[in-house]
Amino acid sequence: MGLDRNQIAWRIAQDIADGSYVNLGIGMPELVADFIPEGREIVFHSENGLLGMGPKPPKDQEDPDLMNAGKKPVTLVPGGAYFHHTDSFLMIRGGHLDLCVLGAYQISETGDLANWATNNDKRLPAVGGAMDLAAGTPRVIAMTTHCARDGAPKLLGECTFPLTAAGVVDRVYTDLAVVDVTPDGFVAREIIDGMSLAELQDRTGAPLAAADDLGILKAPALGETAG
Amino acid sequence: MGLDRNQIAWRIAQDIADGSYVNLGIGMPELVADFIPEGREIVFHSENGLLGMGPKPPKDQEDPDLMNAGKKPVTLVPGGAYFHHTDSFLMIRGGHLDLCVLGAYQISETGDLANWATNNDKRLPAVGGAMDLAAGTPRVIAMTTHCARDGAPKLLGECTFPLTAAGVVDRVYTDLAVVDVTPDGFVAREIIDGMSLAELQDRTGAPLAAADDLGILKAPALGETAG
Amino acid sequence: MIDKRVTSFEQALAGIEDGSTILASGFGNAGSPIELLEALVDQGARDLTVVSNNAGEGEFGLARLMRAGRVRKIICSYPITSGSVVVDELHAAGKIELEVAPQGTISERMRAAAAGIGGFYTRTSAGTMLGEGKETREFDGRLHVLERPLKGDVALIRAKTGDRWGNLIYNMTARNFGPTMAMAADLTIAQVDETVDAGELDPEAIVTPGIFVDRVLRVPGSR
Amino acid sequence: MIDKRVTSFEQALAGIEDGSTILASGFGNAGSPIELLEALVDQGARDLTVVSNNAGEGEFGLARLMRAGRVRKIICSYPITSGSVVVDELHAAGKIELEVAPQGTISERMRAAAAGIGGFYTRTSAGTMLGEGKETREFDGRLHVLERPLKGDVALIRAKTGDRWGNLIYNMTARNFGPTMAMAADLTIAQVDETVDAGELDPEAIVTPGIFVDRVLRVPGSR
Repeated sequence: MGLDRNQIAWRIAQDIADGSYVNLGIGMPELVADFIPEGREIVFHSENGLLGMGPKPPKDQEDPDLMNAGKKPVTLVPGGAYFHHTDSFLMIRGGHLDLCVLGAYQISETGDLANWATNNDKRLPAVGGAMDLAAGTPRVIAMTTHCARDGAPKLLGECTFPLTAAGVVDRVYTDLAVVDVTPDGFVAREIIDGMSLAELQDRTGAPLAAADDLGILKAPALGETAG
Repeated sequence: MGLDRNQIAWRIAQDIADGSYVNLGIGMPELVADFIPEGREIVFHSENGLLGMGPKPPKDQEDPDLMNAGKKPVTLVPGGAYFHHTDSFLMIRGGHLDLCVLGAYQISETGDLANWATNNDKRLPAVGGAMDLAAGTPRVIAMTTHCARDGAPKLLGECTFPLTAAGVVDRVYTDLAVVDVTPDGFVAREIIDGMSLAELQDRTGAPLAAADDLGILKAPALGETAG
Repeated sequence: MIDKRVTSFEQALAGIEDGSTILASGFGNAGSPIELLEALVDQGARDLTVVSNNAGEGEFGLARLMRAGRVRKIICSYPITSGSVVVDELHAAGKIELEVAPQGTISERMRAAAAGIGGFYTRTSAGTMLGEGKETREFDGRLHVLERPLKGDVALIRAKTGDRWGNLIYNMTARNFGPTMAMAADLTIAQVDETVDAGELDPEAIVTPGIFVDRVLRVPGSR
Repeated sequence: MIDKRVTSFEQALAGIEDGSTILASGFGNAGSPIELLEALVDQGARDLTVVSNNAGEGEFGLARLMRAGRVRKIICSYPITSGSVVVDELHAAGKIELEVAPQGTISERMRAAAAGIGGFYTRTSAGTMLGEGKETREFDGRLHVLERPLKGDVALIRAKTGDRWGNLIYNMTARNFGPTMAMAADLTIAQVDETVDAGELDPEAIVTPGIFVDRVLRVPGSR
């Protein structure tokens, strides 16, 4: 009934202004690049030393020295530049990007983000550039399903998982809604067609207000294979 | 009776090992570059963003965009590189140069250096890169006349002029002597021919010991126009 | 579409406000945005704080801006050059405030602003007059002073070539403070010898990525 | 005469001592000095601390060095890659110490070591598990943690071309940690695809000036 991953990515892409400098986190957020509306020039940053990241190359043109943060082959668009890691993280930590889109395990009503560890990880701890992006970027967008697979809400009064950064998330795009994090807590800006605020509240772990201009969250049908 | 400026520069140059990375302060220290012994490859650093500084160019090949720290036209030797100011001072402050040669108003027996201001400057205060070089370089060489024009000693128990950095000078080359700054104070390593330790002590404002292998400070006759 | 190239001094300097902190590149005249600084006189902003390694020379560039009475304060490392007459006169007349700091500290403080560093400890100036009043701390047995970031509202810089995206390359030692200042200001304006389209600069050799640059103005014949 | 080019792994790795801290470049395999890391097994140094963004993959490069039992501790940001089996096994068996830190913090700490910075304040990790135990301080109303420099005894890096003076250029995103690590170690050893004489690299495009590099080894066919 909600949006699929590509549709969430599409919805996020509509809100990225022409000329923005954007970092897309590893995984689901990478899909956003595929849905930037025609005519907008967005400069994608990759933490491993790249501005102007383009789409993945044809198989026979892959180069192991040209990868994205997820270690997948990419391309460089005209106008792109290479730089070293400390300069790349200067861009991130110094607030030079306009926004980043990050996956999330949990988001608190004060904008805390938990997206790098749970309380019962079986794998080794691994933070990568997540804390740098979350703490440094002026506008932090969380992209996630509204609830975990077991139905537990991901938008909470307080995160129970280890934080990535405190008080940084500006907006959350989920399969069910677009929710702003405001000084007064969560405010729904869009909800999918057919779902009431009360129904969304049931799936949300903290009080949820409605924006004055509350709208309907919609996205076109998109092939699951896009991206 | 003592060495002239070129001779002091010559004497310093003899002690700079092949392959050294060296910064020469503005003014008298710049002369050192003219006397590097044949066969030694020394990489000169200029604070304004240059490694591999070469001699001044012919008049008709001067370029206002290729200057040294004293804002005089220079050249780049093969192997040289340009970089920005913060990287240039990273080299200085991070201790990457092997040594610097700085002019001095005063040097204390604990290695304090005063070379940027006096107590009655008529001109505006101006520090440039002196404090960075003095505080950051592993080996700091002071190049100066042994006494001021009025005969006041420049090697002192304590500096009376504002410090450039505390406890940094390793060795002083003057027109009269080569003096090490050691944990036990000043130790003369070489004195000009015909001058006794006692006579040098008379011209020095702090106790002066003699090195076990005290030698004679000498330099060939050099045209005053060299450099 | 991104196009950071502008075609007039008016466009280049639009929006610079009274009271701004201006980072001005250059080491002596090499890399100095002389024409932008002179156009700033016409633009009209007043009560400026200027960060620059030197404090102007002759009656042009930064010296002209100072002579016009627009500069309240200069932060620099070395205000004395051959012909630094304007700063001398204004300072003697009590008409300009002068803050002298070590060259590397000024550069590193701007880099800290660019990198989101709240403060850093350096040995430079520790135990000297220029370190007085600064918080100190020992690390590994050596005294350090705490320095805070130095951020610009505006950077005026000089480069060799700029492209549509604002990527810049420089010419020899005219590079100096340009790359750091470009990163350390909210609004970065570059004057360049030539402009090109995106993709014409070697991506391996770009010194200042366009993310740090807001406007690029070609100033013909400025060398 | 300066000639930093060496002709064997023995020369390249001579003098690396037990207990050293090794900075190893690379983001995944891109820019990783795989052959130098493997030759370090033969060189024999033990009880190493390795700083690397990842913690090895498969049974080659860093993973091989770890498998040989030479690595006491890894400082990294992201030990999980496809095929990071060696670190998994060793960690589960309690045979390796793992310190995970934010990627930008590791990079900035190495840069601080390179730049003579005694410590710096950053917002990254403030208020998180990875910031626990660190000294904190507010600047401009935001919580920062104090980070100390991270210096290497040795840096093993990968570049594209090195010249007689040790100047380096890199290839695309294989640049990553190389330039910072080169600056942050007492002894920097670069493996390159090709070596050239001094003066053959464009002085405007050199990424790592030779002052930061001690030895350059051509490793043919390593790409």
